[in-house]
Amino acid sequence: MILLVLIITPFVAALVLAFVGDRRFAPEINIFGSFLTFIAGVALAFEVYEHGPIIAGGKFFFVDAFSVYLSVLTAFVSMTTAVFSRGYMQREREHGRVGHLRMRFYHAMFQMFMFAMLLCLLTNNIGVLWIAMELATLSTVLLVSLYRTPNAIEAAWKYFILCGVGIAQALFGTVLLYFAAEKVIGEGGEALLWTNLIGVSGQLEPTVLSLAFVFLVVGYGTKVGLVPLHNWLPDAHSEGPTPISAVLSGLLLNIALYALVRCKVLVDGSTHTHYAGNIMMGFGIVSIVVASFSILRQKDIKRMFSYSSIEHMGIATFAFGLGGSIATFGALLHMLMHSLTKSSIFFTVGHACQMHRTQEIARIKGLFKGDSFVGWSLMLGAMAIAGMPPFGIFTSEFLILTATIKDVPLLTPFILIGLGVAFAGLLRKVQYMVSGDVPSYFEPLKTARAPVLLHMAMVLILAFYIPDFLNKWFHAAVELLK
Amino acid sequence: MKSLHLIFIEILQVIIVIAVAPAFAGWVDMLKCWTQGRTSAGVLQPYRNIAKLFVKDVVLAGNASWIFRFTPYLVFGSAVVVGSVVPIISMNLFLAPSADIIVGIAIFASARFFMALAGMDIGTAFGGMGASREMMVASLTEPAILMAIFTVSLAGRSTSLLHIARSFTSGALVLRPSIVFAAIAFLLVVIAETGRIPVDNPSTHLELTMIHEAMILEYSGRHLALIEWGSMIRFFLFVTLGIACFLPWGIAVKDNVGDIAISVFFMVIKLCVVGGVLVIIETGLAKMRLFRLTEFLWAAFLMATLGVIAFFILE
Amino acid sequence: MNLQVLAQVNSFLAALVLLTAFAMLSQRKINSLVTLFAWQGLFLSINTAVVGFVASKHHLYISSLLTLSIKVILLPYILHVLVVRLKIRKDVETIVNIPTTMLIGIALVIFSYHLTAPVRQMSTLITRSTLAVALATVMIGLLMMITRKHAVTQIIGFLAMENGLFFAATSATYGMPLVVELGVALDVLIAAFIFGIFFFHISTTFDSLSVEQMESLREDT
Amino acid sequence: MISPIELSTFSVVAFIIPILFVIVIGDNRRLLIRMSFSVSALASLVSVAAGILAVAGGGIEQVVLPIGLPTLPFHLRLDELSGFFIFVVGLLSFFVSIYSVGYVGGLGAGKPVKRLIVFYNIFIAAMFMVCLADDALFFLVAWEVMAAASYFLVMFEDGRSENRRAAYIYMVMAHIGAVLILLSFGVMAGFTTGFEGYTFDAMREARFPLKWATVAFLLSFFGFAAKAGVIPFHVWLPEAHPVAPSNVSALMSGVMLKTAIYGIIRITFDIIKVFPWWWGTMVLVLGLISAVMGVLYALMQHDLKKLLAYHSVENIGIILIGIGLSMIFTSFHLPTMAALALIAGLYHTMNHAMFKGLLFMGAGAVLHATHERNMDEMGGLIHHMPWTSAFFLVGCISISALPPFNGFVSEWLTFQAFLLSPSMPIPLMKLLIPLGAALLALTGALAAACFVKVFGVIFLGNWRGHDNHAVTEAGWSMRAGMSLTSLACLCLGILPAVVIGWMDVISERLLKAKLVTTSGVYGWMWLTPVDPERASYSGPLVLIGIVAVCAVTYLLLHVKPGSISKVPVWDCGFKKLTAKMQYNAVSFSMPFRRIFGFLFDIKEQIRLAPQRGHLAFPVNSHYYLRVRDRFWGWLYRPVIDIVVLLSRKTGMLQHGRIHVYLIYSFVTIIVLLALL
Repeated sequence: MILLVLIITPFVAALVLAFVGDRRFAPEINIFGSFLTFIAGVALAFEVYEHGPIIAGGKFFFVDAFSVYLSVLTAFVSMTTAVFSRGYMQREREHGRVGHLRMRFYHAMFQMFMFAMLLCLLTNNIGVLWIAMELATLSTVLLVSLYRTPNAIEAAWKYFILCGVGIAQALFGTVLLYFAAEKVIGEGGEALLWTNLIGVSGQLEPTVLSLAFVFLVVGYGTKVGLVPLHNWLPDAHSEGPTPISAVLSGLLLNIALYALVRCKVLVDGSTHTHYAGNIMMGFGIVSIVVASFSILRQKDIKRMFSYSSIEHMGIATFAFGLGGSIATFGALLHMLMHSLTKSSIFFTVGHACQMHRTQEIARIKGLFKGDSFVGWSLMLGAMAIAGMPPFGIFTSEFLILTATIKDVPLLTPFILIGLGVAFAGLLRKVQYMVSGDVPSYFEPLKTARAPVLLHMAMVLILAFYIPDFLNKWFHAAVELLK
Repeated sequence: MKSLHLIFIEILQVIIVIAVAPAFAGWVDMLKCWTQGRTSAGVLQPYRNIAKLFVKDVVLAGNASWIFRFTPYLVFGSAVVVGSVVPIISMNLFLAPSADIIVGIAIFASARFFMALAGMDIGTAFGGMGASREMMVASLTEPAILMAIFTVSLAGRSTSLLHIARSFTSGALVLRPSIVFAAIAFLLVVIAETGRIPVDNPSTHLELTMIHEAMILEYSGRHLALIEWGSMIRFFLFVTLGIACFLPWGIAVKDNVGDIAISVFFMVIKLCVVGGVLVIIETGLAKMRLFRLTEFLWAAFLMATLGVIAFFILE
Repeated sequence: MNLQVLAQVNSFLAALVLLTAFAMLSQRKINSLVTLFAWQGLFLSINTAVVGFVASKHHLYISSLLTLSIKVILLPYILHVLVVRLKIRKDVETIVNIPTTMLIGIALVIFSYHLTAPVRQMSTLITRSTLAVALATVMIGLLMMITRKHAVTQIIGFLAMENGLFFAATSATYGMPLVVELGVALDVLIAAFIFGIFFFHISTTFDSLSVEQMESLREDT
Repeated sequence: MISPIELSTFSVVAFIIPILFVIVIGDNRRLLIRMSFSVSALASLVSVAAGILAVAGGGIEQVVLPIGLPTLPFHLRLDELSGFFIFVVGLLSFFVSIYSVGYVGGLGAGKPVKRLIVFYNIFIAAMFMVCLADDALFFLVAWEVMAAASYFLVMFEDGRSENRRAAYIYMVMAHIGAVLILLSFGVMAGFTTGFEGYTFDAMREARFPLKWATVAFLLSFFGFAAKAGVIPFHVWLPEAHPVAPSNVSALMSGVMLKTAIYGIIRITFDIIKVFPWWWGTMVLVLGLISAVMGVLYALMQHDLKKLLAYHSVENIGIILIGIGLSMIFTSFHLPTMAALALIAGLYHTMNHAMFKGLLFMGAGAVLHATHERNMDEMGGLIHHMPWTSAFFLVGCISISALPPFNGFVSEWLTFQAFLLSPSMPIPLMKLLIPLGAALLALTGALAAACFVKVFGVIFLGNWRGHDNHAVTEAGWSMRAGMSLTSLACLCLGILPAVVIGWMDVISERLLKAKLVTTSGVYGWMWLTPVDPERASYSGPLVLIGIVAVCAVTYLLLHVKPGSISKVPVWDCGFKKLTAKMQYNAVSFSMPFRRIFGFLFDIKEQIRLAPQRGHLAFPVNSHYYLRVRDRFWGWLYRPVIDIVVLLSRKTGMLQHGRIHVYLIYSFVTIIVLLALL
């Protein structure tokens, strides 16, 4: 029931917003819709906490620990993003970068995007999972090109094509999965249900599944942003509106990784080898190294942070590939922390960019003096994302690194180099932006502090205290995934 | 009762140190004059100098700080304190445990530290130059001294002067190569530390060569007297220290009057001999250029190191 | 008719699909590309129907109808309109010359045949041999996207991939569950809608549909 | 009765109060400064008490906090070692906090004082937490928080680019060091099981195979070395210390570096426990190199705080010498000797904390008075700031290892430890280790030279600066802080027997061996580390002796004092004696440059403007000198170049052409399928 509310709300909100259009209270509707979704998510979470995994809607929906925490996270971040985007898009409109039609479109698509992601998380059907993923892509493509600048259109086009191709590969993988599954389960809808598949994964044909996994990893990996399938990501993040960048790197990447991990579990269950894990570890390492070295030479602040998203997705992928209880726990924690931190960073970045009317790092200066809140939240956010305590990312990286050196010591140098370089790069740029004197073209603005404070507070608190239910979910998920 | 005559001996020794030091300096100067064919002013000349300086008034530079005025007392005082721990006439100095040989050297070092500061206090070029050079020479001698000490304390299984001296006298008189090397090193070091040719020339005020004199150039009257006296004591103590370490035979072990008399007798002879050796070196060599000193002190260091090596290899 | 014949028909259609794929790969004129694409869709839907008849899977009829309506009628029509509206006359210039592309395509066919060998062993369906063709079609579609410099051709390549996937779904397994089929169709529709919009944006912003102008977001400078 | 660990935890928590003050009374700057720093002082005092009790009481106390990961809560532990370090940290931060009231109060109006206060307190609290931590996670959290806080403190004046550069270098090196430490914990946790394996207790239980123990040790040692500023990881020190506010640099150099020493001791002696002799030798050699090179670099400086920073490198080296010797002795199963060496190292840790803190405070006072860091612009301050100069002099004497102050005691102990080296079974060591002692002696002498230069140039002579603005004595609180610290220096110098009697439970805990510290009834007077026969030192007697003789002579000479006539300096007849003629820092260190120049990258040139083409009588001459650290060119430059090159190469990936991107995914599929 709650589940239905959770999934329907954003959809309805999307329709309403599409209908209402760019009225004065449209942002409020947006916020309200996201808020309802969040409430529903929390309620669902408690239900899962009480009674364990839920299967509903004629086995169509399935919620377990792994998906429930991600869906609450999704709902939460979308809510805060909606709050943030209210003021932000308002100003964008004043700056004349978007018009009425596009605002209408923006709000509708925002909710549609949420719907797609929640569908990904809640569905039990791997085919539907794929469809929802495609839907998520399509709903954001036009948001990326919202500003209609040449660069924006180019970015959106690349996003569209590359993710389209990727997702097509994923569909092929799904077909193969189905092909293997129907042998065991029999034809029809049943054969694509996760709950059935996980039961019989032992009997699925290994060769087919490993073949399928190749396509799945390439497909969903493209959306996770794994190197060398990542090229769309920096463009899309840097050219789209900042709220969209926030949800893209805060949520969409997580969802894609979620899908990938679900598939990995099946493949592992069938092959009984570390084949899938190795592939993911390989992608992870490459992503970490390449992304961190790319951070060093970015001139655009949003590009820089999108590369850091690639790096962190690499870390999470690596950890999932590594397996084992500690690493998997770390990976789950890392997904959570990264999406909270990164989205809050994008909020502050958005403010900073609007205050300086540019995304160029070279022209953003003196934030400590200009707007100390933005300055400090940017600085601390960057430190958090670079893996400094007392923020949560450090905890997860600690677990992952130590697990790595336990199991595959020879890979640690690469991660070490990656982390070191990324830290150096981020700190250098951010330090430059926050310190020094305020430039002449700086214009102070009213900032939406609540989202940033909320996120940073959570990242800070979760580093020291992980509440019982979250812990329970994590461990349930670890049992499932490791 | 026992402690009482220990105190007596201690006081006696201190008095001897303070009193005899100028005489030794005078003796060395006298020998020097003889070897250089000059007529000497006699052993007592240093006493006369000091006395003269004491009666003179003090002329103080306008910008002198308390450090400048405090240094002479410290120089004198530190010398005396070291004098109370070096076994010269007796092995039973109850103050001796309060400072072993390393501490002794360090006390001298702190005196030097203040003297260098005093040299910089007035703010003349000479003072600074002297301070800089003095510290440079000191920093080069320091390792050599320590190696020498290392050798003797290896041999004597202690760094406390009494025990070193005891352990040598108790054993039979054997020629230990390590000790010989150490002794040579120590001799070179003494030359450097007490500012004698070829390292420094105490009897000149030629700007380019002087080190020690440059620092005390601004001193006069009783301050100068204290400093001169202090450095004489320092010179004397370095020599006796060497004697205590390398040829302690004869120093009274039991302190009855007879033994003490004997040890005084021996000490005088040793001092004369060592003074002779020093004079021969001084007159034999010419003053070195400042940056040649590194080689000189490097040689000293080498000797000391050889001593250590010899100890481990040959003994 | 007996199954053998149908199996023959099925593999014949598969061959036709592959053939159209190669034809697209070699084709320079956009109009004829669109036509070829329509043909491929047609073969696809027929094949789907046949398979549905063979395996008596009635939902496959639906999906075959869907294919017919979308891939044979709707999309080609949209594309055609666009081509006319945007006045795309001249030939599409390729990055790699046509013969090489063909060679690579053939290599891909062989490769995918080799890959799907294990699957073929274990498959009991009469349509099993066609999986290789499906994979090859997907690959060729991708190859086409890579080698063509024109936005429209990239889209057509993309749709060709979609066809390949659909073909795989019907051939390797007697069609995916209906839900999925519908969803996929929906997605394709939306995608069509979106690239329609895109063509206009691109052509208005860059006053041409050549992808080559869109290379400003780069970091190798 | 409240237990020490509760006490120290309480003090850590208490450091939140000043931060609250910032929020509450942030506007009233004067009040804020006074209240917050006095609270910090009190909190530090509490932890000093905790430290003393912990060491005196002995025994181990452990607490598991309810925070942290559910499966890995934070573990605290207070044993003798951590107690000692908490004592040291607390003592100095107590003094410095008193000092800060005046120092921060005197800062310019534009300076972000709130930021300073917030991070200052976080910084101190983090140092305590580092000493308390008993599991890898909490240790690293505290460690990194400490690093971050100090980074923000170094970036205090972020307007100047050099400050930013310094802070940046510092932070990056600190972080890399932290990651190395993290990895070493990972290695050690590899021989334990599950989340519990990250507690130090589990690691203590674990038995490591030699190979992995070595890996862990090297990782952690270099990690800590990067923080301690051991050569060649020292480059951040001389950059970071000068630009930080002086009270902060006092803490950073005085105690923050010591947390690294703590880490090394904790991991080596407490967790790994058994190790081969070459570990100790490596530590010893690195210590010697740091000591000698550090002091030589210091001699070349004329920026006061840079010079002091290099001296921190030197003293860390001396501490490491003690620890290295102790490790060697331990690996040869000579516990008593190991105990002596370890105590020497720890004692020097404490001493260095005191006198380096004192010197930095003095530097801060001078900075306040003159707004000048370049020594060659100063001179004659002793007349304007008598108190500051006196305290600074105490610091100089102590750091130059001269009796009767504290620096000498620890060096003397280290020498005694060196003298015990003959009992090592390996002949090579027997021959080589004495050379180490010689190098230590060299270091001491050079330090003395360096501080003659410092004190002489800054406080003595005449003012060299261009603008002779009024220099005034430091305020009461700064003087109070400095006087207390110098008092501590003196006490540690003359009462070593007492202190060592208090702290040698540490060696008992770690090495199962004590020192024979005392002999005879007046035990507190005599320091006899090995046995009375072997060596003995009595600080009180030496001090009393010198004072007594000085007093007596003074009195004797003043029964009938001759007159003292004050006259201007004799300028040899020509009336052109200017302040520029004085020896300054550069000219003072010239002989050393001549002798040790080959160790530096020195660029020296003299430009003479000839008069009528006659070089003998130049109109004016210009002297240029630049002394560079060779390590930057040897070690850091190449690394930076490689990283930049690689990042350019990775830029190639983002080529901009969508076809290329498609080819990437195409090739990826093909490769993965081929690998299948």
